[in-house]
Amino acid sequence: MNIDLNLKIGGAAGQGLQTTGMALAKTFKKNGFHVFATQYYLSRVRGGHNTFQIRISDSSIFAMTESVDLLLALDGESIEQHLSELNDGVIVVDLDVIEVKENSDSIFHIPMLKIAKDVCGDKIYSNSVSMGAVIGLLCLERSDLESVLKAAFKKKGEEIIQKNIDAVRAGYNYVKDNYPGGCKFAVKDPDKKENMMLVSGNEAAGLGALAAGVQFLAAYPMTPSTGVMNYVAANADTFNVVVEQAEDEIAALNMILGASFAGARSMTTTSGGGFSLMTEALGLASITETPAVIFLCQRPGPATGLPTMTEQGDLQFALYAAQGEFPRCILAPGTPEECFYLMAEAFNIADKYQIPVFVMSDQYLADSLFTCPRFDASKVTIERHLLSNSQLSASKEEYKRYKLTPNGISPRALPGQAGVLVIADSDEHDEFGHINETPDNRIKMNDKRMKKLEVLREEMPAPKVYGNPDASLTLVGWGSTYGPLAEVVDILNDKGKSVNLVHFTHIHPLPVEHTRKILTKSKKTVCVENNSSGQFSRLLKVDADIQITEHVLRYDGKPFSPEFIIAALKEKEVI
Amino acid sequence: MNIDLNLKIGGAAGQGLQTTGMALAKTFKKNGFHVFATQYYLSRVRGGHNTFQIRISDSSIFAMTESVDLLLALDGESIEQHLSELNDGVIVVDLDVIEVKENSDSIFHIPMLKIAKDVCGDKIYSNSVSMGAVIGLLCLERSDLESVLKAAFKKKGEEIIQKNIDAVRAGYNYVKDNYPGGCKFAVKDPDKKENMMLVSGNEAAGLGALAAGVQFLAAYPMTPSTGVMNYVAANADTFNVVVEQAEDEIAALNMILGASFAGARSMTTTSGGGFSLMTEALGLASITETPAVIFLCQRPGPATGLPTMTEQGDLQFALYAAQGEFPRCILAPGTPEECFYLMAEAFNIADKYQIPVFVMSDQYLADSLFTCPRFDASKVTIERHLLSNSQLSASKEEYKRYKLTPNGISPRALPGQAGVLVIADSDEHDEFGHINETPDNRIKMNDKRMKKLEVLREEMPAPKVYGNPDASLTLVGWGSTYGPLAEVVDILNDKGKSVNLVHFTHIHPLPVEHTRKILTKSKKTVCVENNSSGQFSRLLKVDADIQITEHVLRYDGKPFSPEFIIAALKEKEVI
Amino acid sequence: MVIMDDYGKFETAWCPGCGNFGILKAIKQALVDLDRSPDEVLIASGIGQSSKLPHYLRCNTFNGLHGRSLPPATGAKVANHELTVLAVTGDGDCYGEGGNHFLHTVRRNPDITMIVHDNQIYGLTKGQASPTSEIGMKTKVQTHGVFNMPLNPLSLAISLDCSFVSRGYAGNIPHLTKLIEKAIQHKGLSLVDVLQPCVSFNKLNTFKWYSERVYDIEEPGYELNDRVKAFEKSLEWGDRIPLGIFYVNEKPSFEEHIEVLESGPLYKNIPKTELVNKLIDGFI
Amino acid sequence: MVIMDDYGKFETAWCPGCGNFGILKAIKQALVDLDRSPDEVLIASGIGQSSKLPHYLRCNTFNGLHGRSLPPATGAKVANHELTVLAVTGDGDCYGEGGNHFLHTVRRNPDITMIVHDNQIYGLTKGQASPTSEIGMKTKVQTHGVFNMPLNPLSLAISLDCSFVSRGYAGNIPHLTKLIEKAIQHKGLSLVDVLQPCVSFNKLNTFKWYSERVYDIEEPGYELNDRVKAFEKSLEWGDRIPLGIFYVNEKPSFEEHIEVLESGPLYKNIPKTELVNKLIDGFI
Ligand SMILES: Cc1ncc(C[n+]2csc(CCOP(=O)(O)OP(=O)(O)O)c2C)c(N)n1
Ligand SMILES: Cc1ncc(C[n+]2csc(CCOP(=O)(O)OP(=O)(O)O)c2C)c(N)n1
Ligand code: SF4
Ligand code: SF4
Ligand SMILES: [Mg+2]
Ligand SMILES: [Mg+2]
Repeated sequence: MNIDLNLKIGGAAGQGLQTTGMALAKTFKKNGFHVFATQYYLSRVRGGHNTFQIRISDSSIFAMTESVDLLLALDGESIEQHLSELNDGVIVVDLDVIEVKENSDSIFHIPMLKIAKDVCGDKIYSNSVSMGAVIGLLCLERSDLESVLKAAFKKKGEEIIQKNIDAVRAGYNYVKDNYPGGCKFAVKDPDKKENMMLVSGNEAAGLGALAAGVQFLAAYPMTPSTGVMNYVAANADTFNVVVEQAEDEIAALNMILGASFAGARSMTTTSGGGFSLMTEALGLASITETPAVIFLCQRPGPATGLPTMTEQGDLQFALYAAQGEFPRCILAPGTPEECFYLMAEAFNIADKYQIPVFVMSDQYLADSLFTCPRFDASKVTIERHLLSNSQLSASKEEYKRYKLTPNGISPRALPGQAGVLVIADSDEHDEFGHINETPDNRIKMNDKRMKKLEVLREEMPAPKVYGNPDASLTLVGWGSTYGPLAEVVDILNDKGKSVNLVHFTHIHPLPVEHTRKILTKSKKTVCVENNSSGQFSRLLKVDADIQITEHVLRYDGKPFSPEFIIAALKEKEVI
Repeated sequence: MNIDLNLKIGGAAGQGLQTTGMALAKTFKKNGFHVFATQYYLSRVRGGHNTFQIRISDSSIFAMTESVDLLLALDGESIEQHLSELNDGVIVVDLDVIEVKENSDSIFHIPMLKIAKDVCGDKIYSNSVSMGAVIGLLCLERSDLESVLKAAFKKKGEEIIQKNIDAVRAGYNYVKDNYPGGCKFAVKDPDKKENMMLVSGNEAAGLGALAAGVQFLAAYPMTPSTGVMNYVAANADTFNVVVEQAEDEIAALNMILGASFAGARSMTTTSGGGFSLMTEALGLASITETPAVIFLCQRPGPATGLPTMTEQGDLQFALYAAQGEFPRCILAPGTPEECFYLMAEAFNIADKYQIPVFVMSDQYLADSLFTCPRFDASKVTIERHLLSNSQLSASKEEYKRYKLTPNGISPRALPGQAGVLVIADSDEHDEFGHINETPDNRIKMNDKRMKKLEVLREEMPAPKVYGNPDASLTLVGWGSTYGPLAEVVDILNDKGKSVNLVHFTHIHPLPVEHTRKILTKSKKTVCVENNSSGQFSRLLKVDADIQITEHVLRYDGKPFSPEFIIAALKEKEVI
Repeated sequence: MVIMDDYGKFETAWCPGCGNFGILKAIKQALVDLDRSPDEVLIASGIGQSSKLPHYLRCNTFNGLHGRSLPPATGAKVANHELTVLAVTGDGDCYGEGGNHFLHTVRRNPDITMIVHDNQIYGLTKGQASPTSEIGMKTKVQTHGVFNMPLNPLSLAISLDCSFVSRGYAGNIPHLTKLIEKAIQHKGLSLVDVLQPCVSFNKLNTFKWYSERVYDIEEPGYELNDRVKAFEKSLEWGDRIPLGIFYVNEKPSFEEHIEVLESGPLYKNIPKTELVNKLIDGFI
Repeated sequence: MVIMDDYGKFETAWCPGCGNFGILKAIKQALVDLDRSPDEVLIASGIGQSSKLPHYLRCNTFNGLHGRSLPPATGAKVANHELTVLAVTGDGDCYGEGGNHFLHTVRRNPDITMIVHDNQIYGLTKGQASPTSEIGMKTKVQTHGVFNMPLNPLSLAISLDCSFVSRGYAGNIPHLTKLIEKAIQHKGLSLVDVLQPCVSFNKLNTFKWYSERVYDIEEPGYELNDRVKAFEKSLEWGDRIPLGIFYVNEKPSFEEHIEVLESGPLYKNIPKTELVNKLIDGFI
């Protein structure tokens, strides 16, 4: 990694942080950089102190780091809170607008408001001035930024576009003329421009669902899951999807169960609080053996908790939610690519095993923007595992929805298909689906359902090993921690340590054999989780008999950075 | 145990099984016997095949056994289903009414309908005829049964009472005159008549709540928990309790949180499906630190499952329900006495630690009738742990509902008390209760809440050891399995084996030190649970590092009998 | 042609004499009269005595959770709008536990026929008050008698502009059959609230009690689409209880609003996965 | 005497210009006018922009879960009926997620003042349709515009025989203040549905839009206790939108039905544990 530059934009909600940040991120990607961008925001629509942070590099990055090179401060708070993060960097601020208490040599005043008014006749162009200034400080060409803005304002017409471009130039020129450090922050854009995507975890998950042929999505809005619903809704017409906003989460899951029962590939999106309301229907999905995909995007609890922050605090909840014992599946992506492919895989597992399947993400992964190689849609297959009309017509016996089979999977027909009747019941039932309360039947049906879990377990792939398989220290993580952990492995190995990462995406049913094979080799294991109790490490213990040596836990609502993890490893004297 | 006799009444719902069974059970208790009675019923109001089983003994018993001595068959199904359980016993049946396909020497016909009509002029007295017959077969005095019926029909007037007594006599005399076996089933009633109670698990729990001074109960009806709501409602006026049927379970728990916040000792009653709907509010209780007692009466899931059967299938669900990480407490009684005392303890824990506390029972314990020593109400203390007005007035600083303290417990005031303001919030909050989204505050508040769990853990008593502490085989159980397990210990020790039982009532936070001290001594441990996956044994592993040797699991909807357990132990070759 | 036998005969778990039998009969008869074959019909239900009904006739069945008959019915209708979808539910199921779905399903107006077995009591759980229980009714929980204002399903539905609002009576099977037929034929959400005596637990609202009070609303001049009048009529309850159709507002159903469904049932669509690449291009 | 300052001044997380500010002001003013001191007042709320309100004045607060303002308010009122209890909620909170509690709390009729910030949108989650959103409103989820029938809170409340049904407007603070005062003074559940412009997400129902339409219902001859007339009036929505009290039905509140509460607040009772022994005797 030759280039590693961190830009932070700080300001209040409503000040256009997201627009500015997105435009810059896209510009950097166009320049050929690898980009990682992450947002920190409060649970409000206007005001408060938010940030949009963009990291650029010439090699692939999947995490934020903590030291800031360039701080674009849209309010005083930004300087107050982030000055200490500044690592020989610069603070760009319009001192005409913002009163700054701190005295710092790093402050570089740009009269953005004045420039905007002078050049474009309206202060709303200040943001574009600031973008130009940033490009100037990095000594990049203006052209990519200009084409990004052209695309962004296409609908607004030529005049607006021109004014934005003028603003960009003015900001750029102001820097060239006035910044004393010259090209101190120059970053040379990579020669080889890869064909990369710039995509958020939520967008990638939405894309995955569309690629999997989702037909019905019912959900109730809840941060940070709403992005997926929005994304699918925005493309619903093209893809023949029906998106329905349910009156509550209870309705959402029950609705998709009805739709799935009747044959539509169906999913819901929610976060922990909404999932709480879905637990009863989770059991319904399982006892009626109705496929369902639940996109569960975590945020810190309990209850409302920290609605816009991040945490991996709902794993045990998802594992054990709802009364009784029944099969379910949990997948947890760590990158946008994994969001895309696992989302598609979730639908196939749901259809094959006729169980509820979770895709567990979190606010960090959901809202962060990553550059990554183009998703390969041709790798996604759609496997419905439904009986064909001819199979049904050929059969001589009356259709048994819950036929007992060696692997527990009963061939599935749809209501009315080829004249058969399909019966689903939340009570314990016989092979047809009718209520049956006898002990013998109960055991058969329970065993049938649980059998599917064991068959599925065999199919679950091994965790990914990043780095030398025989390293002397193994970091263990699941889901969204992949990025920072992989970077930690690189950093430490570069420093001569011997560290690898075992990254789990297939959480439940845990592929126990694979897991034991890989983890029993490790002399020292550190499980790194974004929660306070080490939920995944508990799962490893109880399901796979793996005793983790040490834990690094973070539960202040923020995601991991490589620095945080390395500091914790040092503190615990494992490195 | 010199006397051990099993009486089973079988028939359809609506045939008066419960009335007959209850009257007989009360009679036996009056006679001085130890009684255990259990019901098996289907999810319907009329019809189906149900049983009411009564076991009597001269020493204390807490379980049903499987062989039947006396079968009172009110329908043909009873004979068909239970003939094989008959151990040299007798079947009492009215062949004028019931067509019996089976040919058995054990059948003893009593024309109960005819006798009822002849003697009392109405067939509705058949049940009383049958009771008299049972007393006759056991060669007991009629007087205790007569006084039970007198009490039961007090409100109906003298004439009805007399007719019932006449019916009893006629049934009794018919047996005396006609039963060829004479006093084959004679049981001598114990000389020493102890001052025992005959009480069900649900009644005992209700009594416990009243003894604890419950002031508000909100719930939504759900089998098998409804009995507790009914019991409290029946005594609400006397005890100044408000009982409200909520529109759903979400409302129920949220309502009691409001009531508890405002100062009333509050509880709810539910079963797994209803609890599913309460999960979100569980987190609310915990983050707002509002005391709440949840009586969770298990039945087999998933979803509607087997609504009238039994299972211990919701332990992990209760342990991990709701998003995020937060303290809660789980108690699980095994006998009516434990129902009574633990219910009261639950309120004190809830008030002291300001957390939600579960009392987990199940259909078996809820609906079974036990004889047991009189509950000692004086042992129940009411500890509210509230600030007094004078403490509040004396304080100079503004009241902080979530004041940070070394043990995590913040002194609690009530809204409006002594002029203070109390603020509760489901968001992460500062010490006053106002929304606070900063990382530092988050860590402090999370640690404060989790600290309470560790303090409470220290207070949780050791599991009870029944039998020789140094036995070579240890049975491990929790909650309602106490009765059958204790009996297994007795039976096996009588046969010269060396077996004990470690019975857990304080489940979470698990008293890890006590647990390890007791269980690491055991050479061989068998965990016996009424579920299919061994949930408690998983908890022992993950929380206390205890590896259980073997499992005996039952998950067909029925409770354990000593015979079932012993057969399983033999099959697994641990005895 | 569909005949009664197609719908089969089953043993039920209901109490002898229960009003549920009349409703079952009326539903079967209506389906036969409308010539719907069992495989075209889906009955969704919740949990309660009433909700066991779909087990007692041959048809596709989704017997879900207590209070949740409407959401799966809606989902199934969206997935395959060629199915005739009925939601069979109880007063506790639909107006108690499931009240929120009632509100919003009426607003959505999917083409579903809702049949509410309104016995003014919780039957299956042995006799607690339901949202429609009469003031004064004593139970083991309502020991002082009910004092909460009973919910009037018809007034409520009219206030939500439900597109078909009606009341039937389990004691008048021919009338109920006709009502259900019309409800099924109506495009949009149709409510059939059925007065249903519970012989085991409701000792107040018996067959006799209802029979003495019910009368047919059909009177000259009664206009089906006058919302205010219908509201006024729906308030009538006491010595006289009107039966029949109270209110009809023909408007597009939920499915008719959804363009995606115009080309045929949703579940039959072939996924347009080839378009995913175009979306991916947008991220480059 | 209570003054405005007693209720404090707080920084809010609301957008500048939001209708919520007017509601906050009216609530404070009403409490001051009625001389209620902050410690006598409990405000329960759910989750939403609106539900943050209790953090912006000094009072006892139970800021619970999304959709669940009413059940804790009811519980608290039962536990201590000397408190003045307000439930502050949003249109999504109260009519969407919490719809079932709305139905049944109205039936129960506890003495609670419900103030619904009805901005016809989900504010906090950035602009999805709410149950009261107008037909045609486009959002990121309702990409073809809303087509579900908007829920009319007043008609709904009247259909449930709510004991006090009213509508206010965040743009007319003096009128709203008076309304809230009357609602607080009313014994029983009082609904104040407040038209509240959301300047960030609702571009349809703006201050201008509302101001051009609202008028005061108070007209000679308008009878507050005529349920059918009130229902008819509640249907008026469009060029003219009536404000004020639509319907009042004085009847005993929930707490007044509960005998146990006659002797004073529930939470103050001393447990009669000595009577437990008598109960135990019954099992001997
Ligand atoms: C979540 C949940 N809560 C409670 C129950 C228990 N329950 C089953 S049926 C029922 C009420 C039934 O009343 P209703 O819907 O009127 O049906 P009926 O039996 O009267 O036909 C209740 C409370 C349940 N099954 N699930
Ligand atoms: C169980 C649950 N589901 C969803 C959410 C997310 N959520 C928070 S506020 C809100 C809607 C707010 O709308 P409204 O009640 O109208 O309040 P407003 O912000 O418009 O004042 C939603 C969906 C949540 N917090 N909890
Ligand atoms: S309990 Fe009532 S509603 Fe249920 S089947 Fe029996 S009579 Fe019918
Ligand atoms: S989003 Fe709308 S409702 Fe919320 S504070 Fe802003 S303007 Fe008000
Ligand atoms: Mg009912
Ligand atoms: Mg709103």
